[in-house]
Amino acid sequence: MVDIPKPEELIKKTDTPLPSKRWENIPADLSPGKFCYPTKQKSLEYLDLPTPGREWSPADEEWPLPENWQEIIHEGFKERLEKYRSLKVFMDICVRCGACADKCHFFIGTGDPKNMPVVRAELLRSIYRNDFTTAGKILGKIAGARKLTPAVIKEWFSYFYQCTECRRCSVFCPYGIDTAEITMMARELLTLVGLNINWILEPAANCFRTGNHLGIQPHAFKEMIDFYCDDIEEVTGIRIDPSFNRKGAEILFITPSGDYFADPGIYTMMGYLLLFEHIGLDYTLSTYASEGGNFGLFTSADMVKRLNAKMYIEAKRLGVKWILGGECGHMWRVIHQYMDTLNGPADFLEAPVSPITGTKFENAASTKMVHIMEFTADLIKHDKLKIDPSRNDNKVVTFHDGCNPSRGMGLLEEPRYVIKNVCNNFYEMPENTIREQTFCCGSGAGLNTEEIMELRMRGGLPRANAVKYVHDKFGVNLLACICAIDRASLPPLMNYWVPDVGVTGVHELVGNALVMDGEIERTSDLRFEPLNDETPEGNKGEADE
Amino acid sequence: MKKSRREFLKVAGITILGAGAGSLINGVSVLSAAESGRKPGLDFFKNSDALKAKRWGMAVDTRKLSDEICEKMQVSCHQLHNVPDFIKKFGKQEKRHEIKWIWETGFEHAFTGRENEFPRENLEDLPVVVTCNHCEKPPCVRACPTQATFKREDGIVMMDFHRCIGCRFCMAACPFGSRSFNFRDPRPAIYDRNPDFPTRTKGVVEKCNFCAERLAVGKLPACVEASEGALVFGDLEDPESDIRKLLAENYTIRRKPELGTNPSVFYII
Amino acid sequence: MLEKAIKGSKTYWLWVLALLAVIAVGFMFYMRQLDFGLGITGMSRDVSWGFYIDQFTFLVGVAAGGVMVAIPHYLHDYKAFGKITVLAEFLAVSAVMMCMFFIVVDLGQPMRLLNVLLHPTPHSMLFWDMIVLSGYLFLNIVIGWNVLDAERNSVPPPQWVKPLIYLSIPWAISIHTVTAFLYCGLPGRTAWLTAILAPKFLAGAFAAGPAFLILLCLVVRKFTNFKIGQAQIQALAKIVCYAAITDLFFFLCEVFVAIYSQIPEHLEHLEYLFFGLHGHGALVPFMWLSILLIVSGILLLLIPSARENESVLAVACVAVFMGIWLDKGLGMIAGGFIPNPLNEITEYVPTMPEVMITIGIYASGLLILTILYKVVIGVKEELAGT
Amino acid sequence: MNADYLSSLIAVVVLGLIAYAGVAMAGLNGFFGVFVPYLALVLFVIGFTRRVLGWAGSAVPFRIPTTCGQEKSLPWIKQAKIDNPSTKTGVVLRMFFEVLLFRSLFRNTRATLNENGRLSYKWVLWLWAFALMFHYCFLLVVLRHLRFFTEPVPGFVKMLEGVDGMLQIGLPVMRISGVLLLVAATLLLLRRILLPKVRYISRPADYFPLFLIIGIAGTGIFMRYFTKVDVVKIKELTMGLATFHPAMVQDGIGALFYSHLFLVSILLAYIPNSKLMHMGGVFLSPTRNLANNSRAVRHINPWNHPVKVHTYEEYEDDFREKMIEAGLPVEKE
Amino acid sequence: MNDKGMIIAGLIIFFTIFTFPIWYNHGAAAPPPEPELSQKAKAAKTCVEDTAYMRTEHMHLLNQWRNTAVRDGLREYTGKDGKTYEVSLSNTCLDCHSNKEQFCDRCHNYASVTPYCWDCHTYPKEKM
Repeated sequence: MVDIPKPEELIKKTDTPLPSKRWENIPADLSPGKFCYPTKQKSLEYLDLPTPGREWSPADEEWPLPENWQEIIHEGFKERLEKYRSLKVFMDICVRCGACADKCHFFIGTGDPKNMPVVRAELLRSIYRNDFTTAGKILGKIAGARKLTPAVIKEWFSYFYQCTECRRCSVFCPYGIDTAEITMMARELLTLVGLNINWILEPAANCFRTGNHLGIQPHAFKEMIDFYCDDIEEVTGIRIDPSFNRKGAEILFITPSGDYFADPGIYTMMGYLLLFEHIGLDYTLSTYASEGGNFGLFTSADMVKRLNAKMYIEAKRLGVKWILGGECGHMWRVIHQYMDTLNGPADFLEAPVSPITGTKFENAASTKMVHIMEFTADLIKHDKLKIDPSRNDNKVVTFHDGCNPSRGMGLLEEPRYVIKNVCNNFYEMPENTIREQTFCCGSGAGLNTEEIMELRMRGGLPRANAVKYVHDKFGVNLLACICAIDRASLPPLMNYWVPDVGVTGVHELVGNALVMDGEIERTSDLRFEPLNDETPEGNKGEADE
Repeated sequence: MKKSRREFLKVAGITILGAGAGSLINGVSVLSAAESGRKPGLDFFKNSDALKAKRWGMAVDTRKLSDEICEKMQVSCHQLHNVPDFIKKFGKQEKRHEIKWIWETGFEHAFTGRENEFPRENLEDLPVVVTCNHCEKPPCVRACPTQATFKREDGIVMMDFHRCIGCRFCMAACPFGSRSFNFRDPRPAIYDRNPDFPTRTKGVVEKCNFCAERLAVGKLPACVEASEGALVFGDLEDPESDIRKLLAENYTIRRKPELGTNPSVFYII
Repeated sequence: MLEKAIKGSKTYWLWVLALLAVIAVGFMFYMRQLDFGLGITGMSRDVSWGFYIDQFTFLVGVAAGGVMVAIPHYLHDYKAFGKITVLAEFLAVSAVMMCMFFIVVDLGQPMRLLNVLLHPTPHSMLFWDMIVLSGYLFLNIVIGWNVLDAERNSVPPPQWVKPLIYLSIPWAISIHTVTAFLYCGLPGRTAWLTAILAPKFLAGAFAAGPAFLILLCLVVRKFTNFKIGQAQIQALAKIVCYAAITDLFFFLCEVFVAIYSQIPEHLEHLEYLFFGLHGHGALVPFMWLSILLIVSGILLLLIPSARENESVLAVACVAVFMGIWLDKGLGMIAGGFIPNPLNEITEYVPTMPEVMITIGIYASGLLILTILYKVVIGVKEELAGT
Repeated sequence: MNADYLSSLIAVVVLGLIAYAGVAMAGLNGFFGVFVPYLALVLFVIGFTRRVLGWAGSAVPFRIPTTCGQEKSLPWIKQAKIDNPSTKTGVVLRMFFEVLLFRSLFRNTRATLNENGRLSYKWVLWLWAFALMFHYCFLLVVLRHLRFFTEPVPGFVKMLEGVDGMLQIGLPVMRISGVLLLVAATLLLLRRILLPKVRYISRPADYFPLFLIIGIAGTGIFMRYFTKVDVVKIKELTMGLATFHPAMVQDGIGALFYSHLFLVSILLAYIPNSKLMHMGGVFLSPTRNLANNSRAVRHINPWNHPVKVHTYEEYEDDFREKMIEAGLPVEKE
Repeated sequence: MNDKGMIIAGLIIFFTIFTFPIWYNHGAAAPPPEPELSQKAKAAKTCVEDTAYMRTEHMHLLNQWRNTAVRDGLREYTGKDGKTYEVSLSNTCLDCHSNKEQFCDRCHNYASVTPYCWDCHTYPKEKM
C-alpha cells in the first residue's frame, strides 16, 4: 500500500489552486494508489460479463480493450440514451453554472477539477456531443466535443471510480442533474468493454453465488449469528434463538452482510436481535437472501436486478407477509427506487402492517418492504419498548445521514427520533453537512477499497471535518449511522481525521438501551465496554473506547 | 445645446464601454454623426424682446391696494397659470388642499413678529398681498433634493414641475408659506383652462414664478398688470429702474428679514 | 441561511401570513393614494408633512439605537453583547427599510424617486439623508450577515468586515444627526430651529431602540430556544434608562428656553402641543401621555428591583418606547408646522388611509424583522446542536 | 485574456457587423429583415420540437427523484411536501418553485477551508439573484416586444410597459427590465470570467450566448435611447413578419436595427442546438419531476427485460449438504 | 411511465404562447398609421427640423426645449435650416399640429407609446 500523508499535511494539500491547463489536456493520473484494482477474470466470467481476456493493471500503458471497443461504447451509449431520459436530458441541458462545483466531497478533498460534478459529466458529455449532436459534429472542439480515444477511456476509468454516486451535487443543480446517473451510465459503458473494479464485482459475484457479498455460506451465516447470540447472552443474560429460512414466518428480515460480518456492524446486528426478541416478532432470517446491499448498483441496472431478485424469490418461497430491511444505504436506494420496478409486483406479499402496533406502512404498500428505522420509530412512538437511555450515557452521539437514505428516499427524522429516545446526549453536525446536504463517507459506490486509501481520506474529509467540529465543541465521541458501508468506511476515516470518535449503527444504541424482560443487570454495553455511571457531558474529547 | 450635447456624448461613451463591442461600431457612427452636426438644432437664444434683469423684484404699495384689486390680481394670476380652485369645486373642506400663488392676507399674518399693541389706525384692515418672495438666498432651493426648485440668474426662484418628486421639503423650508402642493389632480378644479400654460400633475409643489413666461415675451407679470399701479416690478440691481426709485422714495419693509433670506418683495405700508 | 426562513412552524407561517395580509391591505390603500394623490391623507398646505415623516423620524432613531449594542461590544469588548449584536443589526435593517418605505409613500411623485440620484444636490439635507440611510442599510446587512454566517461556521468573520463595523458606529450617529438636520436647519420653523435637536433625537433613539430590542429579546426568549441571558437584558435596560433621562433632560432644556425667554415664536409650538393654541389642541392629551409614559418608564428602570423583574421591565420598556413614539412619531412634525408661517392654525389628524398605509409599512418592517430573526434564531439553535 | 471568451465576443461582434454592413452597404434589407428571421423561426420551432420529442422518446425506467427533505412516512412525522413530494400536487409545487423561483440555486453554498482547518459552507446567493434577475428581465423584455408584433397592442403588454417604465427616467422613458437584463447578463459574464472555478469550466458555448444576449440588449438599448430609430417603420416590418405579409421596403429604419434583429435570429436558431434548451429540459428532469412514492406505487419500466438470476434451487444445489449439516431447512433432502 | 402526452401538450402550449402574435393578429397586417397633417402643417412643409429627424427624435427635442426654456429661460430655437422658432409646446408645436388624435395619437397608439405630456399640457382639442 502507498503511504498516506499525515492529516495535517493532507488538509493543506486540498487547497491547491486549479491547474492552468484545461482539463481536456490533463491525462488521468493512474499511478499506484490512484486507481482501484480491476476485476479479476473469474468474477467477470462467473457473472457472464465481457472480460478483457487477461489480468491487467490500470497503470499499464496499453489497456486490453476489445478490437471494436469504440463501436461497443458508441452503440452502448446510443442504447442508453434511449433507455434513460435522465441521461439524454442531463447530456443536453447543463449550463455549467458552477453551482455543483464545490458540492462534491472529492473535489473539496482533492482540488482536482475533474472531480467537479460538472466536469465529471463533461467527460461523458464531450463524447456525446461528438457522436450524437449536430453542433458537435460540425463545430467539434468549439462545441465542446472530442473524439473517443483510449486516453478518454482511461480518464473515465479513473474518474467514474472517483464518484460515490452520493447525489449531493444533484441537490444544488438547478436542473437536478444527477451525477450518480451519469456515473452509473459510464460504469455500464466501461463494463461493456470489460473494465470494472474488483472491489465491486467480486462481491457481486459472491452475492450471486452465496447470497451475500462476502461469500459467506449458509452454515457459516448461522454460526455467526449464533456467536452473536452468545455475546448477547453474556451481556444481558437473555438467550435468543433466531430462526433461519423458516417458512410461515410473518416477516422476512434482510440486512446487509456487513452487519453480521465485521465490527462495528455486528453490534447493530445484536441490536436487531434484541429488539425483535423484546417485542416477540415472528420473523426469520434467510441464508439465500442474506444480503441487503446490492453491488449491482455500482455496475449496471441488469446486475441490480439479478442480485435483488433474491429478496422477492425468498419472500415468496417462505410465504412471509412482508419484508423488513436493516440499516443500509445503497440497499435502500435499490429497494426504494428500483426493486418494485425491476422485480415486482410483489403481489404475493401483503401490505406491511406492524404486528406490534398495528400501524400500516402506507408508504411501502406496493414494495412491501419496510425500513427498520420506520419500524422502530413507530414502536417507540407507540410506547412499545422499555428503554433506559441512561445506558448510553457514556456516549455523546452525532448522526451521519447516509447519502442514499437522505437523498434517495428522505429518511431523515426516523433515525433522529430513535436516537433521541435511546440516548441522552445527541448533537447535530452543522446544517450544511447533514440531512439532504449530508456528505458522503468518501467510500461509497464500491470505493471502500484499501488501495485508494488516500483518496478515501480526502473524499471523507468534509464528513470528518464536520464530525471534528461537534467533537471539539460538544465532546461528541460516537458517530451513529444507518448504513453498512458507513460502518465499514467511517472507522478508518475517523481514525485518520478524528481519532477519538467511534462509529455505531443506530440499533446498537437501541440494543444497549432496551430493558429486556428477565435480563441481568447490565454492566457493559454490547461491545463489552463498561457502562459509565458518570455522564461525560462537558468532558471534551472523552471517547468511549 | 452645447451642454446637452456634451451630456449626450458622455452617456453614449459610457454605454459603448458597457455594452461591449457589439455596439461599438454603431456607437462610433453615432458619435461621428453627432460631431459632424447631423443632429440639428444650432442653438437656443433668449427672445429678443424678452425683459431682462439682474435681479427681479417687486414693490407692493399697500396704500393703493384694495380688496377688489387683490382679488383681481389673484384671479388674473390663477387664471393665467391654471391654478385650481378646489373650494369652488369641492367646497370648504378642501381649503386645506388649497393652491395659491398670490393671495390677500392681514398685516399680522404677513408680518408675524411685528405685532403692535397699539397699531396704526386701519393697520388691521390693511389688505396685504403675499406671494413668493423670490428670496436672494432661498431656503427652498437649499432644501430641494433634485434642483426642481432653483434660482435663475435673474433672481427668479423657479419650479421645474417635471423634476419635482413631491417631497415637500421646500414647503417646510419656506418661512413664508408661499408654496402649495398638489394633493390631488388639479384639472377638475381648473375653470377656463389656459392652454398656453401647463397644468400641474398631482404630487408636485408649485408657486409664483414671477410670470417668467410673460417676461420672456416682453410682458410684465399678470398681477402687476392687474394691480392698477399697486405693484411695481423691476430690476433691483438697476438704480435707474422704477422699482429702485420707488424704494428710494419710500420706507419699505419686507417679510421676516431677520431670517436672512433677503426677500425681493418689498412693502410700502 | 435564508433557508431557515422558509422552514418554520405553523405559528410562524400564520404570523407571516397575517403580516402579509396587513401589508396587502396597506398596499391597497397605497394604490388608492397613488391614484388620488396625497390628498387622501390628513396633510394640508400648512401641515405639509405628517404621520409618514413622523414614523420615518422615529424609526431612524430605532435604527440608530442599535449602536448602543455595537459600541459596548466592539469598542469596549463587552462580551455579553456579542450574543445580541446581530439582533440589533437586523433590527436596524428592518427599521431603515421602513424609513425608506415611509419616505417613498410620502412622495408626491414616487416614480421620480431616482431624480435624487440623477440630479445629486449636495446642499440638500434630503440628499445626504438618502446617502446615510442607504449606507447604513448596506452596512448593517453586510455586517450582520457576515458575522452571523461566520458564527454559524465557527470561523472568525472576514477581515474586511472589521473596518465596516467601526465605520458603522459613527454612521449610526450620522443617520439620526442628518435626520435632525432635515428639520433644524429650516429658517422660520422655530420649533425645530434648535441646535439641541440632533442630540435630543439621539437620546430618544438610544432609549427607544434598545427598549424595543429588550422587548424583542424577551419575545425571542419566550418563543424559541435561543436563550438570551439576564446580563444582556439588564445592561440594555440601564442604557434605556439613562438615555431616556437624557432625552427628558434635553426636552426640559427646550422648555426652559421657551418659557424663560418668553419669545412667542418659541413658546407657541410648545403651547400648542401641551395646552392648545387658540382653541386648537388635538395633540394635548397625547403629549401629556408621552411625558407620563417616559417619566414612569424612567422611574421603573431606575429602581433596581423593578428593573430586574422582567415583567416590570417589559412594562417599562413599552412605556419608554411608546412615550418616545408619541413625542417623535406624533408631536414632532405637527408641532413644527403649527402654527404656520403666517401664524395661522391648521390642525392635523391622520386619516384612515394614512393610518392603514402606515400600519402596512410597519407590518412589512415586522415581516423583514421576522424573517431576519428567524434566520438568526435558526443559526443559534443550530449552533446549540439541537 | 482567454481565447474562449474572446472568440465568442469576436463572433458576436462579427455577426452584428455582418447585418449592419449587409444592410448599410449592400442593402440586403429583405434578407436580414425577412428571410433570416423566418429561417430562424423555422429552425427554432423544428429544432425545439425535435429536441423535446427526442427526450420524450427516451424511457424513464426508474423513479429517481432527488429527495431534499423528509419522506412521507409515519403519519406523525412531518413530511417535506414540496422538497420531497409524494403526490402529483407536490411535484407540481416542487416544479413551480424550481422553475419559477430557482429553488435549488437558492441553496447554493461556497465551501471554504479556513485557517483553523475547518471547512465552512457560506451561503451565497449571488448566482441565484443574478439568474433570477436575468431570466425575469428577459421574460419581461420579450413580452414587451409584443408591442411590435400585435395591433392593437393587448392590454397586458401596455400594463407591463407601464410598470416597467414606472420610474420616469429619460426620454423615451427608461424600461427598467432592459437595463437590468444588460446588467444581469454582464454580471453573469463577469462571474464566468472572474471566478476561477467557473472560468475553468466555461467554454465558448457558455460565453457565446451571454455575449449574444448582451449584444441584443445592448443594441436594443442603444437604438431606443441613443441613436434612435423610427419605431413606426420598425413595427411595419415586424407586423409584416407576424402576419406573413412581409413588408420589404424599409428605408430609414437604420442598420443598427438589423444588427439587433439578426442577433435575435441567431439566438433563436441557436437555442435548440445548445445548452439554452434547459428552458425545456428543466421540466423533464427525472430527479425533480417525479414523486417520491416508489414504495407505495409501482413505477413501470418499459424495457424491463428478464435477466439471469441465481435461483433458490440452484443455490440449494450448491450448498445443500452444508445446510443440512448446520440444521438449516432445505426443500429437497 | 408514459408521459409523452403531457410533454406534447406542454410543447403545444409553449408554441401556442410563442406564436401569440400570429394568431392574435389573425394573420392580417393592420395598415401602418398615417399621421394626418393639419392644413397649417401642410402649408409649412417642414417642421422645425426635417421629417426623418422629427420622427425619431421629437421626444428628445421636446425634452431639450423644455429644459432650456424652464431652466435657462432661453425660448428661441434656431434649427439646422437657420429658421428660428419659439420654444413652446403650446405655441409652436401644437399651433401647427392642432389635431392630436389624427397626428400624435396615431403613431403613439400604433407603437404603444403613452407619453405623459398631456397630463399637464393642454392639447388643442381642449382649447375650446
